[in-house]
Amino acid sequence: MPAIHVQYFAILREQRGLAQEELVVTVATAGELYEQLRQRHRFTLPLARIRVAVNDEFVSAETTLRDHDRVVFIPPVAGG
Amino acid sequence: MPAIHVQYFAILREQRGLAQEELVVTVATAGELYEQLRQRHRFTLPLARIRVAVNDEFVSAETTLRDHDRVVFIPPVAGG
Amino acid sequence: MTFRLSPSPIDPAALALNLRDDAAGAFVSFEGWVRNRNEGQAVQSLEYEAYAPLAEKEGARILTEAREKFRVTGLACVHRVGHLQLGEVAVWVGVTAEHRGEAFEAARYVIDEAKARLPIWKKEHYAGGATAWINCATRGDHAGSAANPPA
Amino acid sequence: MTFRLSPSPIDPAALALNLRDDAAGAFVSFEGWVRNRNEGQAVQSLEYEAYAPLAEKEGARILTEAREKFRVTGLACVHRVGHLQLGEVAVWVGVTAEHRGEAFEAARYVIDEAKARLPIWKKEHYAGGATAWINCATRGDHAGSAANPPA
Repeated sequence: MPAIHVQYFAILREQRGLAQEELVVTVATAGELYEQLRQRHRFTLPLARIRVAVNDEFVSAETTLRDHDRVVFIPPVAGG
Repeated sequence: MPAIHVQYFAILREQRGLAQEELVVTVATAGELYEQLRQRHRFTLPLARIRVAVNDEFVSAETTLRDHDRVVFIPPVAGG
Repeated sequence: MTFRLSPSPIDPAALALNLRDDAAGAFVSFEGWVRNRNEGQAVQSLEYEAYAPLAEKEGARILTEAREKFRVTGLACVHRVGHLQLGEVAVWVGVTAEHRGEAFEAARYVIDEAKARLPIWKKEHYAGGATAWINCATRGDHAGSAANPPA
Repeated sequence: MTFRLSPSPIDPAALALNLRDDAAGAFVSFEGWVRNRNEGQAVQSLEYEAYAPLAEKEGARILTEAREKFRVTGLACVHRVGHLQLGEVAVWVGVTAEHRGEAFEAARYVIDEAKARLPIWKKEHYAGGATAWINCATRGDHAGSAANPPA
């Protein structure tokens, strides 16, 4: 089972209560991991409103996670 | 016959060789005055490319000139 | 042609100076300012948080796209991060071009794409002490309020 | 909301400061710069001459029209007159608005109308010593050249 690094920003950081953590993944895809974390930590945003980045690039939620991946779940942005 | 003040700018000032003059008008309209001055001073711009201002407002070339009018013939502009 | 994040105040005059170019006849700049109201609420200050490595990559991509789409001579964008007070510059875009049409269009393209795509988030602080992450409101959630953040 | 002619160098930073407004979220500015080429000729400097009383009236009318057409919070325009060197700012337009779309459109409107309507003329000085009043060329006339001005 892959061990990954997750970094949280903005509303997810506040709802998780920390900025990053190491996790051993028991699901296959980034989207499945978000759903698991959302239920565990009561994230308010549904997966449909989240974008995913792995190793500092945007990827689809169907991306399979691999050992040492750095994963970021991106809430709706509001720059500018 | 009305006595008027004419002010020249840019290419007309250079072609006339002075910036302003007092004239006693022997024609009726501003456009007719321009044609007269154009022939007298060999202005290169035809009336069709000139706009006319009287007393610091745009007017049509058909405007009748009156005593003490301040007349400006406006070559094609190039601000900005 | 640069994109960067800035933790310190943005200086538009200095940034414009970097774009000076005798071949350019037109310069268009956009500044996003922190304003005192948003959707009817009195804003006191705000915070920008960025996922920096990806924001910098995506910002550079936006500038490259603008350069491909429009005939410009130079362009740059700086986005502020951290805690900002009213009136501060949150984002700056500058574009030079031979002619003004391309400069206007490129500047508009850069700010539109930056707002839509950069992984940057904004938290507004309101007069009463409440806060909200903009665009992150959900059903049953009071305007995205994080007045009672979980532990 | 002001239009004016300036015989001295334009200071965009100072002009932008005058438009500061905590209700505005967007600021768009346009600067016209003296560039080193025009239609294939090497430009060394240029002169702007204005029919000041009418230029000021017409400039104020353009700003009033922009305010009526677009939802802006502030706007201003300054046009330089006199002899300008390469890189100098010939014209500056600044617009603030709550939202960026209106600020971009109003700035574009003001500069387009200013260029088309203000009674201001531009004489370019070229590398070889020749000069030309821009837009004033006529048939049989070498690009409007006034290299041999009549007495």
